Amino acid sequence: MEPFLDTGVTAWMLVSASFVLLMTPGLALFYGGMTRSKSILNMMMMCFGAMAVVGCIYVLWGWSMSYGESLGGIVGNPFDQFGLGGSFDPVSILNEETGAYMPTIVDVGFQATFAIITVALIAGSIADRTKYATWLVFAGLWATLSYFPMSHMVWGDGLLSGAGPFASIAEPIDFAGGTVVHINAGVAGLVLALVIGKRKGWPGEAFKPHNLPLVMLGAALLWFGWFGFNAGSAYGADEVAGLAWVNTTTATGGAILGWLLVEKLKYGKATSLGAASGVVAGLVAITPAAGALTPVTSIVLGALAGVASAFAVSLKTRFGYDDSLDVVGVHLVSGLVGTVLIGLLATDTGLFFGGGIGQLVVQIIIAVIAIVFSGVVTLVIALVLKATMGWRIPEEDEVTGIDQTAHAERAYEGIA
Amino acid sequence: MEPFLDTGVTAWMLVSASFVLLMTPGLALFYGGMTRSKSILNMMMMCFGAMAVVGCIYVLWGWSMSYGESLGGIVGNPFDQFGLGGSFDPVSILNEETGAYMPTIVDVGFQATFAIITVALIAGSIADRTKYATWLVFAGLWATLSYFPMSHMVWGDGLLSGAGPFASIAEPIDFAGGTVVHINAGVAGLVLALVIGKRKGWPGEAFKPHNLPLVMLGAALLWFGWFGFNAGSAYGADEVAGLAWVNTTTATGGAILGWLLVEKLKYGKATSLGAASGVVAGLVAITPAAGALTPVTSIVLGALAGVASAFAVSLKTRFGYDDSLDVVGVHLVSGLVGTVLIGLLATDTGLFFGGGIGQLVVQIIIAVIAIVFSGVVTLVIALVLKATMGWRIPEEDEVTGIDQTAHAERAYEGIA
Amino acid sequence: MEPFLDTGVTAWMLVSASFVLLMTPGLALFYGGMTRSKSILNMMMMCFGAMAVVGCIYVLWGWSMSYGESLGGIVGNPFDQFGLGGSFDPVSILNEETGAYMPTIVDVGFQATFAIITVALIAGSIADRTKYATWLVFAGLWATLSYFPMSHMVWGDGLLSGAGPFASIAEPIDFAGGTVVHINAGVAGLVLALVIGKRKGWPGEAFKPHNLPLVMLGAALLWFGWFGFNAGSAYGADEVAGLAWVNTTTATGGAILGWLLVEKLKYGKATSLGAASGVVAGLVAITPAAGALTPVTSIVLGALAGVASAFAVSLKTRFGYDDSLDVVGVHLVSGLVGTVLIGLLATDTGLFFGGGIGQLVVQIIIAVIAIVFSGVVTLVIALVLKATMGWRIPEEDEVTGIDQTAHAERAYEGIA
Amino acid sequence: MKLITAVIQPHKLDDVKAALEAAGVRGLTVSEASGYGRQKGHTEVYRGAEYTVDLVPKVRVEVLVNDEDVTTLTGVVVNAAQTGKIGDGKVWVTSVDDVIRVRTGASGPDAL
Amino acid sequence: MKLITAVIQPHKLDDVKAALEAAGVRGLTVSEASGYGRQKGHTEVYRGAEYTVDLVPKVRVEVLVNDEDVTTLTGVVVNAAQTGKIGDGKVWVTSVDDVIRVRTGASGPDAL
Amino acid sequence: MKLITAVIQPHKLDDVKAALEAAGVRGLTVSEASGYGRQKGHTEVYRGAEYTVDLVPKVRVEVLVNDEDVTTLTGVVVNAAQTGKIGDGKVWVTSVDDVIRVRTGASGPDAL
Ligand SMILES: Nc1ncnc2c1ncn2[C@@H]1O[C@H](COP(=O)(O)OP(=O)(O)O)[C@@H](O)[C@H]1O
Ligand SMILES: Nc1ncnc2c1ncn2[C@@H]1O[C@H](COP(=O)(O)OP(=O)(O)O)[C@@H](O)[C@H]1O
Ligand SMILES: Nc1ncnc2c1ncn2[C@@H]1O[C@H](COP(=O)(O)OP(=O)(O)O)[C@@H](O)[C@H]1O
Repeated sequence: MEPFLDTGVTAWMLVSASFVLLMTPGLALFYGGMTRSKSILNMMMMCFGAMAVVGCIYVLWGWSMSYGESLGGIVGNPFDQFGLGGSFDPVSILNEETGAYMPTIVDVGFQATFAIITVALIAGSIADRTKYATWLVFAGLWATLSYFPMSHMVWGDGLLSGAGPFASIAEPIDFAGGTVVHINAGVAGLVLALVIGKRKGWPGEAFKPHNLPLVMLGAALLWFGWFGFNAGSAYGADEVAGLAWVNTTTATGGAILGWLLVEKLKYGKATSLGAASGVVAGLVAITPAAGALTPVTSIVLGALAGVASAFAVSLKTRFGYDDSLDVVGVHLVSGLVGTVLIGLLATDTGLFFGGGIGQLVVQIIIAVIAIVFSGVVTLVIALVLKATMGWRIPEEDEVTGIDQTAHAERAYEGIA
Repeated sequence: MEPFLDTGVTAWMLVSASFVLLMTPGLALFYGGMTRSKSILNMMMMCFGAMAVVGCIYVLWGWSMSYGESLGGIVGNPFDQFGLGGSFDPVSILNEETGAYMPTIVDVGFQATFAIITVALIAGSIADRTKYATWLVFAGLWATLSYFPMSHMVWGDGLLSGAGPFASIAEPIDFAGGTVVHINAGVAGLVLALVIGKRKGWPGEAFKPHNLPLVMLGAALLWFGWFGFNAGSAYGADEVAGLAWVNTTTATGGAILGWLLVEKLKYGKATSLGAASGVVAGLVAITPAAGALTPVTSIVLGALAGVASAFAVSLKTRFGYDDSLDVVGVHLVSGLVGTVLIGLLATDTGLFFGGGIGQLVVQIIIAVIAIVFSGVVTLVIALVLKATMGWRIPEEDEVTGIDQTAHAERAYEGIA
Repeated sequence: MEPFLDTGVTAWMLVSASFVLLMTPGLALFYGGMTRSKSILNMMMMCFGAMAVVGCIYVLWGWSMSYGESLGGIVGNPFDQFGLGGSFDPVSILNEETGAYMPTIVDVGFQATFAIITVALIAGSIADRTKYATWLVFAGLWATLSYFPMSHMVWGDGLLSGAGPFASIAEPIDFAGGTVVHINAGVAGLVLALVIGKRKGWPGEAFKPHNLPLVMLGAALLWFGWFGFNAGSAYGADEVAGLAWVNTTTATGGAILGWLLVEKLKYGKATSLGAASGVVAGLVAITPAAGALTPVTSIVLGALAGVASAFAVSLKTRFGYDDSLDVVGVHLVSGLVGTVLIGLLATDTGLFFGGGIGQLVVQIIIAVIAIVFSGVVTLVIALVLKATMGWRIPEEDEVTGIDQTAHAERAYEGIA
Repeated sequence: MKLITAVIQPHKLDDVKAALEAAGVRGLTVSEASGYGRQKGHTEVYRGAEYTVDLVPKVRVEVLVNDEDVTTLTGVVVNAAQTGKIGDGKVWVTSVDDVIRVRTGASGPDAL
Repeated sequence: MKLITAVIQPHKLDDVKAALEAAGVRGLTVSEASGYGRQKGHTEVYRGAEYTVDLVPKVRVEVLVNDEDVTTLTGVVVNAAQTGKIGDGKVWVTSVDDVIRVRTGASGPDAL
Repeated sequence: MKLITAVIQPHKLDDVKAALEAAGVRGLTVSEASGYGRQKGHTEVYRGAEYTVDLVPKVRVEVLVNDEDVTTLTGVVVNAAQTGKIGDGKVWVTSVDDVIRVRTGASGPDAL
């Protein structure tokens, strides 16, 4: 076969990368609208800061650590393709039979956007109180020490991939990042919330979202961008991409309905924050499963994730960790729901579809490894930064508002 | 010919589906900014609710009712391809000669987004006063009983298609949904406004938009998404798609200028709400015509639609129906302008271009049938729901604000 | 070779056109959030007005003046392909060897969006005080007399292109519009600011941005749309597009960090307005260079642009011209940085990479010609309009707020 | 001179304004306020956290009047603002030593 | 009757409200304000332009009370609002000629 | 002690603040308000519906002063706020029984 440039797939991957890039500003709005008006800018700045830092380091050593020469199946060699040089292969064969390829540089862009959003997700757990410089340093360190290794393990033919040891039980399924992105970020959010500590006044005082239309806009941009995330992860403009696209929509629909139902039953009212949260829960849950389910089983998965996360957001008050914007309740919990339920619902290999228990076992294994890996790495980074740069702004600055005290700005004009 | 996957077209259809999906949140902002601040969340929730409900039922029976085995040219058999099973054909041939195909599942996604936005459009006529549960049920019923049959009739080789009886006069033209989407939603909006009744205080009190930048942002997202709507309806990445893309832009430009001119002459001032409304009027008018006009005649069509809708939004006060956000004035009127003027302006078959009267007659026929069909079906559904679940929230809740009373939230933080 | 429709490239160009179209509303938010709350609508209206006016005239004579029969290498003949008729060739060959083509109409759409945004960019320098009718007329005149000739000279095989006289030194590089778009708009902004004069109270009074989340959202939409702008300018779904995509991201990352660093050192605080401004500065700088640099040198270019523009925004107070939203400091300055530094950093021909001084000389030449051409043309138009229609609204209306006095609206609801 | 301050339901502002205008009042000042009282507030729910909001949106109207008009005008305000439901608000009257019209510098009753 | 007006730190509103409620007050009116005083403001930076903002967000609380309760209740307010830091605010008392409850039209102490 | 309340044009706030500061005033409270009076409002148009908005944005400034400073300071405010155009606003003076500084609990003239 003669390699040929598949312009259709390349077009779709360029688009997918663009879509996923837009998710991080979408997240900035989703999170920013949920903060109080005195700290939205800081939240948005954490997201934009992640774009800047991770965007730059991804081309320097991120790609190489993800897809470069493997060091024991755990991480790629950062020097192997440092700065996209070295053994960087400009051609990515998509189909061995036809010879269709896309330029690897397109994949670099696509992958960089995943690294960015994963880091940005974590910011939600530490709203209102974090030193900005420490955050920027954390973003670089965490991407390097937690995200790149995880992506190597799962997508770079590493330990948790089909090339790893567990594939003998069943091939682990993580279509677009249930472990790498959501469990990883969710665990990191939990660890940071614990290390950094509660906001002054939490949970006694009211920490109400200050701008729900922004939250809904953010959720919508996330949904839109997620088509690139999930359907782009098909690495093709084909049936798998189409299936992932449709599953992304039906799972989200199911999750909205699931979340709203819980609210209606528990509180008597279905809220817009619930709908927006349901959107994200559904998207998170379908992420690992987008290629493995049918549109109908995706509705079921989404609904279960919506219900699970609607309950899980109350855990933080019960256990007393101030995961401010529910990175744990939404990303960790729905990420786990999606990753594990593949073992039951996968069209070919799921327990409910006659595939036996193997898939379920493997899914649980990769979820647990992701939790442990991310937990340990994040804890080490967080403690080192605590001892060196420090994490917290002064309590008084927190009360006055971090936008004003850390960024010398206020989000909205007023006479004071 | 050997069927082959056209990855370019598939890529474009995946993108188009994503674009159209984004239109509904765009609409949520467009509508939401126009409500008062105490009811924006409810408006956005009606849109997001439509996404959830219609997104799920589309894969269950919506596709089958649109494109399944025809029952008398009126509607597809819901059981034929229920849940995308049964006789569902995974391959959609795009070009009989070359054998190019796209995966049908991509078309399912694309079509689902049309169903969603059409339902959401209706919400504009019943702002501020509607029980949310009733709305969700309505969304499912109306999609099933009005939208799916209309889409079958027009696009599923049904009664109003080129395969139907009127094609003997001239082939009916509805490129992307003038009848199925805009006339259909516009008539439904009118019927609901009449059945549900006026808001307390309307029209005496001021019902002013509370956030015009959101309205303009919403209009922009609609414009952006509409490229998927119109150019995607070419089912190709080709000249027709390109023409539809350009016409979508020039018609919109013409409509903005048309609307602003009316305002300038009538009120002395051109408004931003007028510009945003002109955007939508132009987009609506070019929808059925996007493949049949030239870029220059599209300017003319757009301008006429802008002028027509700018006048039409005053009808509701004259006739006393509270179509709160002008679903009738914008979607029904500009939908009719576009559908009917094809008969005059179509490059090949229009009266002004030597095509005779046939096209005009056929366009009027399909418009009238769409009006009658949608009117009757919507009226029945509306009256049944009135008698059972009820449509209105208590008057006191309306005055306090539906966001607070129905969703236990307020859009923007404040001390009260 | 037999011409064949490359659906992949066509898909990507349809998408790119859509992305770039969205940039203008993005700009409307970016600019609008920076104005005071009493003049956001006017700013957004200037942007939407540019979409309407330029969108329509582009298909009438804009395309022909850009790509029609050349009149002395300066401008295309407006009558040659007026209304996309005449000698308009529907097929654009992309690759002479393979015969791949895309429909020219797609290119028309893509190019129209560039003309629109370039005009809209200028509005930033004349916020709060400009007669709307004069602006609309200016938009049409300036597109016709400055933008179309510049685009002909650079991209239409004119004077500043590879077919022009300077190519004997080195082929001028302007990948996506450093001269045509940013220097052109930046100079026009400066000239208008000078001709129209300062706002009442400037610079003594506070002219603070009224809604920074909107500014950040606008910056994000610009970034997103810019993928179409830059990677679309590859006219292919290939490695060049991929490189442009990645460079667009890394340069922007570098620019954010550069701008924030300047702020941190000068004022002690990194601001969100700085981050959003850094986004735009980076995007502007990489525009001409997106195909000529590596991802790593793009970081450097971006960082330098961020630093340069962060300093340049203070020039207006020093020199006393009221370039209200820094069209000069951001677009002219970073446009120059990008255009000129290509001479140093270009991978093949840059001075630092062994390419000699030729490229640098040519880049300076085209930048200077662009400045002079745009300066003279804009000055003539501006003075003619000053003498005829007039540019300024009454001072009292400026104080009350142009939204209320010129558009009879207010952006946000309130009791007064 | 006296200052009548009325804290009323927001949707009654137009009525009160019209009634005062009809009674010959040529100027007044309005501002946003929130009230706490017998009228109970409402509950809000955000991701499972329930908040009781006991402040209710109100509008404050201030009118400077001549001593002899106080009784009439408080009556006008009360009548126009009354719905009979809990939360209709309060009106109170305080004495004013002096009033000055900024534009002219004129003080006393002429400044009203 | 008297009107107690308190300009306090926004984050002290809940405490003040609770303290007054505990002291038997059944109603009050709250509004947003900004204060200028010994408490210094802050600096904002927008694209290199530095602005000194010397107004600080405050909340105004107004309570109508019977003459005999004034001293107790001003004390309650001051205690609840006090943090001991500059910027805690002011409380002042003015005399009120009359108070009317809009709902009933009743005036005098009964209207409180 | 007295309370000077001034309802002025929003763009005059900085001038008034500066003038009072120059006159030795060390604190004041500002809030947003809307005025209705001789100054006519404006018309807004939304999709063909015309609304007359007769409330004009104003700013309210409150300053607690010693009895002996009242005349001077009202003069200072009026001078600083005056543009001579309709809508410049009103200034009024009321008597205050007592003032307390929350931070210290000190009352009377010392609390200013
Ligand atoms: N003692 C008070 N001091 C100041 N304002 C009060 C007082 N009591 C009530 N108000 C104001 O009057 C409003 C209505 O009072 P509320 O007790 O709810 O109803 P009603 O006066 O009809 O019994 C409150 O929201 C508050 O703004
Ligand atoms: N003379 C005054 N008149 C009206 N309000 C005042 C006056 N002085 C202070 N205030 C209000 O009290 C607040 C606190 O005053 P400040 O001087 O900052 O602190 P403190 O009272 O603790 O010394 C100010 O922000 C302002 O709202
Ligand atoms: N009788 C009044 N009571 C309270 N405020 C008033 C009264 N009359 C005027 N005002 C306030 O003064 C402002 C200016 O009054 P206006 O009649 O417009 O102008 P002028 O005082 O210059 O004649 C009004 O907007 C309103 O806020």
